[in-house]
Amino acid sequence: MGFTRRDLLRFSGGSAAGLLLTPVPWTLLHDTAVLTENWPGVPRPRHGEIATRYTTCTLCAAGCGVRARCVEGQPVSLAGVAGHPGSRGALCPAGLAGHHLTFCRGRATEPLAKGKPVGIDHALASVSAAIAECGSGESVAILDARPGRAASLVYRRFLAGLPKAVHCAPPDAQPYGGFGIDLENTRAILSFGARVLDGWLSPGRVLANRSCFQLIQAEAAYSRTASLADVWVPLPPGGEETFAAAVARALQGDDADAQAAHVARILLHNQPAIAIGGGAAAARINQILGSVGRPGGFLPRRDFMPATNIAALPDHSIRVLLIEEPAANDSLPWDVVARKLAQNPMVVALTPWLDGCAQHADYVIPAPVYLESLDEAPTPEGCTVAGFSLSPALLPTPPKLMAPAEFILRLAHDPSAYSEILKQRVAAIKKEARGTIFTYADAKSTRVADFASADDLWKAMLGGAAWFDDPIRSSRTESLPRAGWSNPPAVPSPEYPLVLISADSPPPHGSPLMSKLYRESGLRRSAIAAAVHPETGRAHGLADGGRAIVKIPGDSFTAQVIFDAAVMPGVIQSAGRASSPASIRRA
Amino acid sequence: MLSHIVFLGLFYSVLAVVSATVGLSLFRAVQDFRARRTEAICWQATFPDLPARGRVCRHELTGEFRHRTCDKAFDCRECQTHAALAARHPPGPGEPDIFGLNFPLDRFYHRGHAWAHPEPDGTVTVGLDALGARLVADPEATELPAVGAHIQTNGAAWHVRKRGADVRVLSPLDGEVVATGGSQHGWYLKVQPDGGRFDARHLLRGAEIRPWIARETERLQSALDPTSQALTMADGGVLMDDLATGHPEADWDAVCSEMFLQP
Amino acid sequence: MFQEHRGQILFLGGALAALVAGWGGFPAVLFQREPQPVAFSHKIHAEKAGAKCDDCHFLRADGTFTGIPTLDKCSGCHAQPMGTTAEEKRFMDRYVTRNREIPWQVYTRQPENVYFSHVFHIKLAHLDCRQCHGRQGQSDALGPARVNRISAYSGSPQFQNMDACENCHRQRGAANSCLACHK
Amino acid sequence: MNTTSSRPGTKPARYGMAVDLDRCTGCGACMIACAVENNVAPAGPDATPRTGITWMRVYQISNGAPFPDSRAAFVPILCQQCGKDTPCAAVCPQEAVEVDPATGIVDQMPQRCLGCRYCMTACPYHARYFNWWDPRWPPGMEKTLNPDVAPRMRGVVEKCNFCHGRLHAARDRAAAAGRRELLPGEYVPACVEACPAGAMVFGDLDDAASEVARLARDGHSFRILERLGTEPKIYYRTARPWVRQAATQQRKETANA
Amino acid sequence: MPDVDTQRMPRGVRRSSPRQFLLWILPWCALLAFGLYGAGLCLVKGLNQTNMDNRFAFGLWIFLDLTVIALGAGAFFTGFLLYIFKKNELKAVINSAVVIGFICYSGAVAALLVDVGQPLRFWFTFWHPNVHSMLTEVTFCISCYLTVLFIEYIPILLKNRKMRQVPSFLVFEFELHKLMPVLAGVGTFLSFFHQGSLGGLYGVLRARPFAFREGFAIWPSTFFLFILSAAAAGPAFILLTTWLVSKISRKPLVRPEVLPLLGRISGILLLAYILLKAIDTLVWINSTSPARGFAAHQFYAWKPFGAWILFVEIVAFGLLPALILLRRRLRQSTPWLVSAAGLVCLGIATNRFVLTIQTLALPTLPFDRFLTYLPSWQETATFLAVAAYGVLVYSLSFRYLTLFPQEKDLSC
Repeated sequence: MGFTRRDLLRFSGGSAAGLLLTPVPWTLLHDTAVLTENWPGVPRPRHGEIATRYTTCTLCAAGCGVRARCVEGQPVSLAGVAGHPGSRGALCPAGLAGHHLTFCRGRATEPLAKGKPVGIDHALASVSAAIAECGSGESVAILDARPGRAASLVYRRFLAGLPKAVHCAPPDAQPYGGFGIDLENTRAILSFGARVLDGWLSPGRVLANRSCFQLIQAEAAYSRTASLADVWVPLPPGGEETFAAAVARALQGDDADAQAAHVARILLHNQPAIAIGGGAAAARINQILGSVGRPGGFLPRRDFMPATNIAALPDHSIRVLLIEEPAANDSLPWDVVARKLAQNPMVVALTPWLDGCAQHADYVIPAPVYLESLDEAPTPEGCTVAGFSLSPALLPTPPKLMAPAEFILRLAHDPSAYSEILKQRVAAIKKEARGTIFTYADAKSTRVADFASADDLWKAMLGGAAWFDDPIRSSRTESLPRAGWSNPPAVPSPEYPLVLISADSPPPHGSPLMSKLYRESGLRRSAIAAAVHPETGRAHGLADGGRAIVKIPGDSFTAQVIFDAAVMPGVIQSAGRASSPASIRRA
Repeated sequence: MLSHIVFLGLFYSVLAVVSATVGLSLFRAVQDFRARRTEAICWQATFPDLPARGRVCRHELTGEFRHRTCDKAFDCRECQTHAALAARHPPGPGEPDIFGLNFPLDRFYHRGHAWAHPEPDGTVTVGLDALGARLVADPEATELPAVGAHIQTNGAAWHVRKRGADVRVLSPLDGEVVATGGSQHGWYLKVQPDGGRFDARHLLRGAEIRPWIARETERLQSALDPTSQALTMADGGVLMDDLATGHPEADWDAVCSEMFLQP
Repeated sequence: MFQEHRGQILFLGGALAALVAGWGGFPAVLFQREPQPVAFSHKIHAEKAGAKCDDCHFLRADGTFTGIPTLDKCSGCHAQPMGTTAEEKRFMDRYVTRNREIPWQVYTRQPENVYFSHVFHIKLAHLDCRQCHGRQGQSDALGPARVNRISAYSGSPQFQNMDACENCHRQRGAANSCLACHK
Repeated sequence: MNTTSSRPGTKPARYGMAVDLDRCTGCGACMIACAVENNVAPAGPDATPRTGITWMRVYQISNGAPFPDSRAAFVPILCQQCGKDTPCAAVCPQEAVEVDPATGIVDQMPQRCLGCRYCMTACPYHARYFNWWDPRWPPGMEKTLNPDVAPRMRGVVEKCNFCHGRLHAARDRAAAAGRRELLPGEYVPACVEACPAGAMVFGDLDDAASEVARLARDGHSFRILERLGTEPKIYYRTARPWVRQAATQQRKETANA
Repeated sequence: MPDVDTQRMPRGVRRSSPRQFLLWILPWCALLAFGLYGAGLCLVKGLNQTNMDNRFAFGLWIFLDLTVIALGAGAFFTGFLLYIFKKNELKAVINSAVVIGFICYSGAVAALLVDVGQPLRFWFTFWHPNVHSMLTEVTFCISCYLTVLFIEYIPILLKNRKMRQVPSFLVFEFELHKLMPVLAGVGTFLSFFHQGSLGGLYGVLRARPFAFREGFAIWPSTFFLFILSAAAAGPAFILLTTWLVSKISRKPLVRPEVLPLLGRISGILLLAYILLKAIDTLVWINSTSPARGFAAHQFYAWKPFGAWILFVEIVAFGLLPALILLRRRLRQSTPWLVSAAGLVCLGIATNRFVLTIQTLALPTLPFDRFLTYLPSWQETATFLAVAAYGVLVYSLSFRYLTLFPQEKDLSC
């Protein structure tokens, strides 16, 4: 008789019972659970030799010392260098995640002509052609993000060989000209909108001295610095000049409004005091306070390399503009630059990023980012003595990338490599034999003179070291540069009843981690947020958290409304926006 | 540590109890098989599921009680009440003709419409009574136990198929089948009762039959046609020989299950 | 006979089949046997070259453990073929001359989430290599590594078994909290 | 001198942290350093502030005064390493959370975690985070993962453990030097190391000589939600009354509709 | 074909035609399929499919579990009264109660398996239990009790008309049924504990002052309140379902005195529960919460979750139905009875909602804010799948099994 269904049931029943007495079910339970430990898609970190390497941060002008923890040569985390005279062992958030920069999206990976990939030689040829075609009255300009570096020397040398050329800098570069700030001895700071507690100079140095100086923040925006300052003077947008004048008057004993008088009193009672960021009027205050050239004020230093402020150039004068955009956190005010361009200009962007000035460029020369190539950090911004340190690459330079200086050297048909230029710079330091070398690895300072040769010095600096000049006793009497940051007053009109002003914004280029953490913690309001005072908001029919359209002359954007009672009434605070009259309505 | 012991101890003892319960009932079930208690238990498990009207005590039928539901699953042999009542006034003789149906008085009747007739040779003949026979007249199939098979009181005696109704006829006695007949013979089984003597205490007899059949016909009617109260008996109250053909609309399975005590 | 016990026999048959499959077949299927790329003999290295364990498997200054040495350690001595065996030749021109790292199969790769400190066990607990690695140091040939097809761990019950660690730690009064050995 | 081994006879440590709210400028360096150190993946495109993982999270608080009197302060919130009936450890159904007797650190074991998230509902500081996604890094960026910390898989809870990977590394270094015990300062979490304002101090609270113990005793120091009685090991310090008020007193206003 | 269908239905009762039945279950099947798709997404793509987040770590599903399990408590409590206290009138609904219990618990367990981040590790709880966690207690008891319910379901299954034709099944059923009191006892014990520990789940959250309650030994007061409330809600839910089923199937299922009896049981327990709940709330407002630095009124300061919820929960959904159910005259009228039962169930749902959702919405950090949460469609779908599963299992059971023994007698 055949195999019936009942037989099958019996058999399978038996095998089920039997299976329970084998490791099968239990092993399966266990191993599937273990499988969840190395779940598919969870990467395995690299293991291997762990080494510490040193470099210097070039993300901004602060030039902080960096200690990198490397696994098999790959940096896995960055930290400050304890005892570094410039950065006091600190790094800013961007610096801490600097080694992620190379993996960021939106990078320029190959030379582009009008967005189309081209060979580097073709790019060079057409740029030189454009330079050759330069007519009379038209000039070639290199916009140098940070004048005063070896790269800047390369630029100047190249430009010197051209009939009409100019080496210029962004409006807010070199705010203190050839001066440094003797922060260690300052007792009061009157800041006109400078982000003193939010990335000004080198954070470590500022914060280390924070408890020693009174901070008066005079600006319209309720910025990070304003919210933490000892005194916040909420100026009407663009009211810096007037207020500065009032303070100046009060300082001289003339009558002024209570607020100015109060500020003046603080400045007088906390000497030495300085005023920063306020353009001409601030310079005036400094003059009255006598803060130029005295301890606790602005001290002159060697090495100053003046560059023309691009804003000061005649309009429509530049035919060929080469913009060097470093892996910087502050982007360029394009409207200012555009005004200077002549008819059918050629704009060449020497940049690692596609979303910065590259958008406006005819040619894009992809530059390596921080840690991808040997670079240099010049005198830290605001440092009272000249400084210099190398930023050795910790990562291989990706193919097809070219450092701006290299590109200019090729343009100038100069055979020498950028590293050679840097080496010459080091050699010069050795030759002048001034100042001390601070080596990162052992946090020791050595006189330059004590180095046997320029080569030793070069090696030392490649291993992570910073040179700082000796302070100078100079009787230079010229006052601070008049240029520098200053808001044109934005006048409200019936059409634009409000004023749009900039608020702290997350750096445009940073580690994906940084943007994530800022967004999730709400530490930095995203660029699409517009903060207004609740009353202002309601007056314009807005709702907290709702969407709104912000109109400014010649432009408009939608933003998410945030009611913030701390914001000045009649003002819209939005990240990374230039000051301008504006109107807002519910979207 | 202690809390671990207490907690897990409780948990495992609960598991133990649960599995023990299941195990025990399985074990008992097997025991029942061995001891041939299957049929009895099936009936035990079936009886409570019968509709209340199918479970009335025979003494309610005879009017000795107004309302009494049998709690012995129709096994009056274990019922003191029955013993007492039967002793006080045993059922008198009745008459064989009831609504034109013939219920010979020398037979004992099971509530499942099987009759038992003790033969002089000590065997007992078993068949379907007049009502039962009309319910399954000329069946499509009859499945009789093999000669030598053992049947139990209230257990299945034989099976009859009729118009989709699968009827199992309950056995009126315990015993061993010695011969098998069929509808055409008028009897179905000859049974050698266990222990040689035939105990009929649980079967209806004499005067008990009429009230019982009266009640059965009511049930039959409601089963045949739950809605109408119309008299379903052909020509002046005599049931036709083949009820099935007489009521083509009726759900025969339901009718038979009602009359043959199948839930 | 068969007919009347048909039920039981079928049941037991099923059980038997399951037992055979479960104990016999399953482990064979579950574990993948990965042969070693090179026929390496600890014995020869220990006896002929007089190498000790920590000549190749040593602790770094920061206390981390090198584990299996990289190729340059091998080519340190094997710059020229040592001996004329076919295997040596194969080894030379497949790895040394091409300077390709040897894809060793690790018997005892710890899961990513395990922090096992060799330095603790060697320097502080003063354990001898043999106590965990047995006579591997004297072995003449490297057997294949067994890799669990489901969990993808190189399964060596002795090493992939937390209870073993815990027991020893308990006996010696060493730290036994989760993160003492996990990361 | 503190020890991190639970050997009988050697004194266990009770690691804690003191945060000076008057120094903190809310720059977020601690968050970045933490995420870099502990292999926290960048958020996916559809992550929200409430689904992302930030072991260390800086909250901005304000004195509530409107323009122009508004003032702000920043409160870094990390796992407070509760020392007494630790809420999360008590509720975990499968011993994936425990308090290490040798260090006082509240251990979270992602490999044991079932992902039931009961501990998250139990934590008053919202310092526990669930992996709602598989961890994903931009192409190539997984090369920058820290080998001392295992990346977590989807569906498990994780939280700050005082950079336990650094503790392991420190122990290795000490052991290499033949020491079983760590010297003060030999082990410091990434956030403390990274803080440019030097607002954070880390150490053994049981070591009376340590800086952190001194700060914990400071009159300006307090702990958040102290009255819950869970003995957190993170101390906050401020001389500004309103900051202390805002960080400890339950808000009165019903500011939502 | 219909023959095959009818031959599996109990005899002597009328059921809808196969076509009708198909039309009835089809939409539910569709809903189930949709829900399973949603749940599948959560399992395959991960819990990012839900709208839960680090702050709202528990959401709709936990609320579902707590509510459903409270409503399923009828199984244990009816069994308890029937087998231990020999309240034989309850025979009329015990089968239905068991099926409902089985549905509720299996549904809850299914939802839980989707809810956890690593379902493959479900057995860790049994292998490395932390016996101090209420969740461990819940897991153990619920898994045990589900087994018990399944075993209790077997006899009902075996009594199916086709099944009972196999004598061995009938015998096993018979023997198992004789031991039912044991199972009922075990079930009661287990339910007692896990209903309680479900309450404890939130009551022990010492760091969530809104939920935390002082208590007795290791058990917070919510432990005992949950037991009582579940025992009160169970019978009410059975009452409700029985009434609903007989409305839908348009036939009497139980004798008229059964439902009022259920109502009365529910009423008594509910009253006791509400009184204790009120006392507990007072203690919490005046002692427990202030002691942890939280003034209770703050919890109700966040619109729309004002104090009205507390009022509704205690008075409208508690006191009111209790009083209705305790008045004989009102009890006798079906509209009153049924609506009261409905209110009881609503009350339980509200209570569980407040505990699960409001607790998480409230801020504990002083500088934190009130949070809102809206379940995603995947969550809702999974929720609905459980409901659809319940309806399907119940419909099939009702069609082919004897859930209401009295139906047969009442149908004629």
